Amino acid sequence: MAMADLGVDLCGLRLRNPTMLASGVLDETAGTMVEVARAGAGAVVTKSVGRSPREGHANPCVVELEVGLLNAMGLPNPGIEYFSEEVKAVKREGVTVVGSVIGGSEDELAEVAALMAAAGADAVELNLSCPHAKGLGTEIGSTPEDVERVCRRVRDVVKVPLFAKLTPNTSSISNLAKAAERGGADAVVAINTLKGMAISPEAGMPVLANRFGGLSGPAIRPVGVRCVYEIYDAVEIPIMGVGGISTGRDALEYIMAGASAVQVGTAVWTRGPAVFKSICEDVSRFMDEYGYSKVGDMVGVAHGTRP
Amino acid sequence: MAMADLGVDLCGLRLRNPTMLASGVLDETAGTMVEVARAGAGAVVTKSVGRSPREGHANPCVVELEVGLLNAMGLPNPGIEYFSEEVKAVKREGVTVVGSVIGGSEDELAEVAALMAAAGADAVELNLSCPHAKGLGTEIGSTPEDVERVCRRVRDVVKVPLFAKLTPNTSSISNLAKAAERGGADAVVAINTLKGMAISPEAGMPVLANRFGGLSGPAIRPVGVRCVYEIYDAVEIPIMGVGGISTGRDALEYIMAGASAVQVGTAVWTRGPAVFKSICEDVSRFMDEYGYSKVGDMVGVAHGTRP
Amino acid sequence: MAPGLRMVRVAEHRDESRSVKTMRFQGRMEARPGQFVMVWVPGVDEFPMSLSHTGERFGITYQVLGDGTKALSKLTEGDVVGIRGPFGRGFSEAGKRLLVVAGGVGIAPTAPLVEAATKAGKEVHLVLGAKSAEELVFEKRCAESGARVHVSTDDGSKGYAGFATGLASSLLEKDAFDAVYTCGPERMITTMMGICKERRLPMQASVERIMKCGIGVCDSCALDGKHVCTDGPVFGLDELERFKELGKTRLDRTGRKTGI
Amino acid sequence: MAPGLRMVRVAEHRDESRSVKTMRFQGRMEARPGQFVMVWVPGVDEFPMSLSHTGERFGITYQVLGDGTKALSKLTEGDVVGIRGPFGRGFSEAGKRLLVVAGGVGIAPTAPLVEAATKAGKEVHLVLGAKSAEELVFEKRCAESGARVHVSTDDGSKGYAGFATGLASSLLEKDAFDAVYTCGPERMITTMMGICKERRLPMQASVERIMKCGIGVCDSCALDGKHVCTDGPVFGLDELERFKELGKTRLDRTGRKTGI
Ligand SMILES: Cc1cc2nc3c(=O)[nH]c(=O)nc-3n(C[C@H](O)[C@H](O)[C@H](O)COP(=O)(O)OP(=O)(O)OC[C@H]3O[C@@H](n4cnc5c(N)ncnc54)[C@H](O)[C@@H]3O)c2cc1C
Ligand SMILES: Cc1cc2nc3c(=O)[nH]c(=O)nc-3n(C[C@H](O)[C@H](O)[C@H](O)COP(=O)(O)OP(=O)(O)OC[C@H]3O[C@@H](n4cnc5c(N)ncnc54)[C@H](O)[C@@H]3O)c2cc1C
Ligand SMILES: Cc1cc2nc3c(=O)[nH]c(=O)nc-3n(C[C@H](O)[C@H](O)[C@H](O)COP(=O)(O)O)c2cc1C
Ligand SMILES: Cc1cc2nc3c(=O)[nH]c(=O)nc-3n(C[C@H](O)[C@H](O)[C@H](O)COP(=O)(O)O)c2cc1C
Ligand code: FES
Ligand code: FES
Repeated sequence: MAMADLGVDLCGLRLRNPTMLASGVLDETAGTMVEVARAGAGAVVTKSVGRSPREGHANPCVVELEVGLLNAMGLPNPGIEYFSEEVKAVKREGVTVVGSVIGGSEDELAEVAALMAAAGADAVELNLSCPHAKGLGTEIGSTPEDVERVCRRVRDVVKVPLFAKLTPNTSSISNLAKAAERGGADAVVAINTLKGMAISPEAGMPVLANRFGGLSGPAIRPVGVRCVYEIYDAVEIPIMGVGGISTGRDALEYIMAGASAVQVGTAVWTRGPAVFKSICEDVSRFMDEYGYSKVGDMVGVAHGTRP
Repeated sequence: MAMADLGVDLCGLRLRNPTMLASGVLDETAGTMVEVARAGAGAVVTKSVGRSPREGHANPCVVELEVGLLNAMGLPNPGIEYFSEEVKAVKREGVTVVGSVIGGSEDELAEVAALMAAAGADAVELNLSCPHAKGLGTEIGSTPEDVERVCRRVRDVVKVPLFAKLTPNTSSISNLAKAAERGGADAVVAINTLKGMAISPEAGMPVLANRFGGLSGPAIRPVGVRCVYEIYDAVEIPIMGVGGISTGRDALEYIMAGASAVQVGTAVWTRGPAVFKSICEDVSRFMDEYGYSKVGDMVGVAHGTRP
Repeated sequence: MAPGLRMVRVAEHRDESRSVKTMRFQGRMEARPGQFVMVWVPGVDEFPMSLSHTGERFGITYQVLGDGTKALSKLTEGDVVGIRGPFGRGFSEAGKRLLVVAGGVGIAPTAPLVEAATKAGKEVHLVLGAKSAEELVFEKRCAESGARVHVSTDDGSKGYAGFATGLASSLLEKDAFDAVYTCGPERMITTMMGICKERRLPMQASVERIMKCGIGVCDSCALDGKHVCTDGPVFGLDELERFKELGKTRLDRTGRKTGI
Repeated sequence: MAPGLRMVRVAEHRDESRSVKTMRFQGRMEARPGQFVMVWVPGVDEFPMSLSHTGERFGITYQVLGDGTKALSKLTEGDVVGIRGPFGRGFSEAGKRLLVVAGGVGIAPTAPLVEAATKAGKEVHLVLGAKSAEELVFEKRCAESGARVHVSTDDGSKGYAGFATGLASSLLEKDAFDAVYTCGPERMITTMMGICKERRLPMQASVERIMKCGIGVCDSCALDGKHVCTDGPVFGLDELERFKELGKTRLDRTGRKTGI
């Protein structure tokens, strides 16, 4: 009976396992984030938070599909001032927290990121990739130039590890990743949701109040795995894989494509917060069976570059 | 008992219903194309054919997923000279045929397109969007400049309607569509597959021999519908919607997003060629219930611009 | 991962009182009493509504309040709305003598409970509270199901004059009950919690919070780490007591706690 | 839409003859005789193989030919291969007295047929043809199942000297059969078609074409508008006769018809 070590070192952060709660799913309040960490997540990424409170888009803001979820929450958040207290409350419980931030300009992002770090976040994740909020997310992260400039600006003011979360709605996500690396990001996170839409023929209109939304869940896993694989060939910094992970095998696909850790969002809907524990158990069993002793030994092996 | 008219006029082609067989699925031989037309497709688009024969990628070239199909056929085709006979054989059976063509340069594409038209194809579809064949597909259709130049070049030599099939692996498919319109295309087809990958953790490598493949089926429908919706706002020429259609409701999503006709590929795997008839019956029933007499009356209504 | 949205036609739309209406739909929906659906009025809004009728011609009973319910109130037979659900955990019946306390439109989720419990042979007493006699909803329906209905009105225009909690309290005084079920304004719930705790009576209450997703991903309905949409909307007394926010604060649409 | 690829470990790997091997896998696969799987040797190739063993420890029996089967032949117990399937329509048994004609590795899909038919109480005669005595596969297995096994070898080293079709013909001459089943080289199939047509005997044959997808989308296995992967690989006499290409041409990997 071997015993695989699930621990992961990520830019100096020590995670007890490679799973993290993805930004935007059950992470707007401290109480919930603590519950999810207790259920097994190695770390939690907060809801993306900006300078001022935002209500987000009107309802309907989710469409449940057989292949995943389409959402247009519209980045609702209480603003960084209020949210700092939530971050502190989560930290008090000993949970590793990555603070996700949004902003309409690099200065705004830098300001929010600094406050997020000051509140005690163990790392800051820049959401450069939300596909459905005007002036935020993708709109400031769609070109390599933008990504590099924003990362550099935030890097200046933030000492904790800096993650750049990238959009797959591009012709080359590896160019975005290279830009993030040049800008000083310590790691990249891929992928955010794919821009999508669902229409109700009976109503003759898009279902989401915002019309456009972001597709997540099993549908996007092949795209996410491909993105991580491409990025792994393009940069030296670590990658966090996200998109459609709900089982250990899914997580392993990302890890072997090149991800040092994974994030899980939509599967919390289908499998509940217990999904983290279940993924870890699957991964651990696989490692025992296939003779891997550390998660790090599996990272990127699908490139034929087994270390 | 109303009786909806499923007939569609598309760039001068009269289709008995708005469904077409998508390129690359059961359309490499005349016999099969005729069978699919008999099963109910309003038209068939041929396998993408180039100047010289191609074997395509080695096996494995498909991965069956719960959410769709990942393929890297690699554009196998017998070459336009040989294939012209297949086109003629299909035409002899009275089937409406759209000839899909590929090429490594605009001159090659023009040459193949001209031969395709000469063989009797009712229209020519330019595959500017295959995500997994070196030097072909996306590689000559990823920027608006490329798309416009290629369309213009082919337009010069082809009299029959010219369709440009676009890639969703871009930050703005509507810019590609506008370029196709400027280049003289009579219609655009959206979408081709999303670039994806599947990894076998047990084998520690990508499953496809080509590593990368194209994702199709239900997984990509929200992306396809979104693309058609965006394109409808950007161009005046008709749109053919494709991606994850397997029911009448799916087809209606595309039509209401702005598609004048739809193409069906992967659903032929899950539902067989009978899928065309079933989609038409669903659409017809819907039209009767919701008071639409012509397919054209539904095109684009999700934009709130009910004609 | 079931495809969630179901488009259904309105089968019947009826006034229950001046501001409360019942809308029934074509088709079936099986659900436990206390479960809810998200109702989409195309082009307007989507919001949570308890099922006041389950099974064939399922339905909701709602108070006309703001833009969403106003738009809903204009729909007529044959119009189409979108439904997601049923969601959440419903009431779970325990014991033989039940006291159900419903305030205002809180009768929507409790009426099916009353019907299910009487059908299961339980003795059910219902305290039906409203502002005034004209606002009483489902009095006849619940009486016909075999429940003992005790009416209370704030203005005394019918039955007991005062709050439903007052009438409930005096019933609990007189008679022994095995469990208490309640739905209504949050103050009513917290009052009933005090009464039931004192008497060591099991109690369940249906709670409301802002709902966006309805399926446990957005955190907008969070209540001290639990979620009204998936863990609730019905909670037992133990859980209710652990909620520090109950009766005090709720999240607004940005996720900030605001006073109730 | 079932997830297709299943990674399984080799449970046993055995030589059947100089160039034919049987590989059994850990786990189960239910399938009808005549169905096939796509076998992925990671890093090498994926190709179609009939199931020579179904149920627990399912397996394949294959001839070592080119790169793919050579790589397969090197694998040992515990190694992992990928399996998709089972695919296609298998044989359907009809009648009471069956004649099965297997040439070479054509015994792979027909051995489970022989076993199933004898188990169902049918009288089964098997003509087992090979180049020479050492190349005979599953003779004992089929005999043990209760079938009458008639051996033919091209070089006359065992049994009837000549082609299996010759032996089959003389058996049909002597005895009455209800149906004929065959798998082997395409010339063998066309010869048996002639014989069965003359005798107005129902017949089914398993056919081979280049397979890429295995699931009916790529058209590479097309045979006059039908598909070997989904409509076959087993076809009845009527269908076989409609195939103008049978015995004459097949598609190469580019989709061009080439002589057989
Ligand atoms: C689980 C649950 C079950 C409910 N069942 C019923 C019922 O059976 N009958 C009934 O009349 N009402 C019910 N409600 C309340 C109902 O959802 C609101 O009254 C309705 O959303 C008001 O919408 P509006 O657009 O008309 O008013 P608005 O002007 O938008 O809002 C009026 C008030 O309704 C509440 N509200 C608005 N939107 C939401 C939302 N998305 N989620 C939660 N609350 C909201 C807020 O408190 C708000 O102040 C229920 C709520 C929940 C959470
Ligand atoms: C439905 C079906 C069932 C089969 N069952 C068996 C079986 O039980 N046992 C057995 O030994 N063989 C079987 N075959 C044949 C087997 O697939 C080939 O022998 C094998 O693919 C050879 O691969 P290779 O890489 O070793 O040789 P290669 O050098 O690649 O090819 C040798 C020959 O095998 C055939 N072949 C190669 N690749 C394919 C392919 N993808 N699809 C179809 N034929 C191919 C071609 O005729 C080729 O000329 C079956 C074929 C089909 C279509
Ligand atoms: C309801 C919902 C809300 C989300 N909100 C955010 C967000 O605020 N910031 C962000 O960076 N990503 C957000 N995402 C994207 C996820 O973090 C993740 O990148 C994506 O959903 C893919 O992962 P999954 O398939 O595991 O959900 C959200 C996703 C969902 C489903
Ligand atoms: C096996 C397979 C082969 C394909 N080959 C081609 C091709 O040769 N040319 C092309 O333009 N598109 C090709 N496609 C893409 C389809 O035409 C279509 O755009 C895509 O699959 C989305 O539609 P679907 O979800 O209905 O399959 C292929 C798709 C599949 C699944
Ligand atoms: S409404 Fe989204 S978590 Fe409850
Ligand atoms: S192998 Fe692809 S259609 Fe048969």
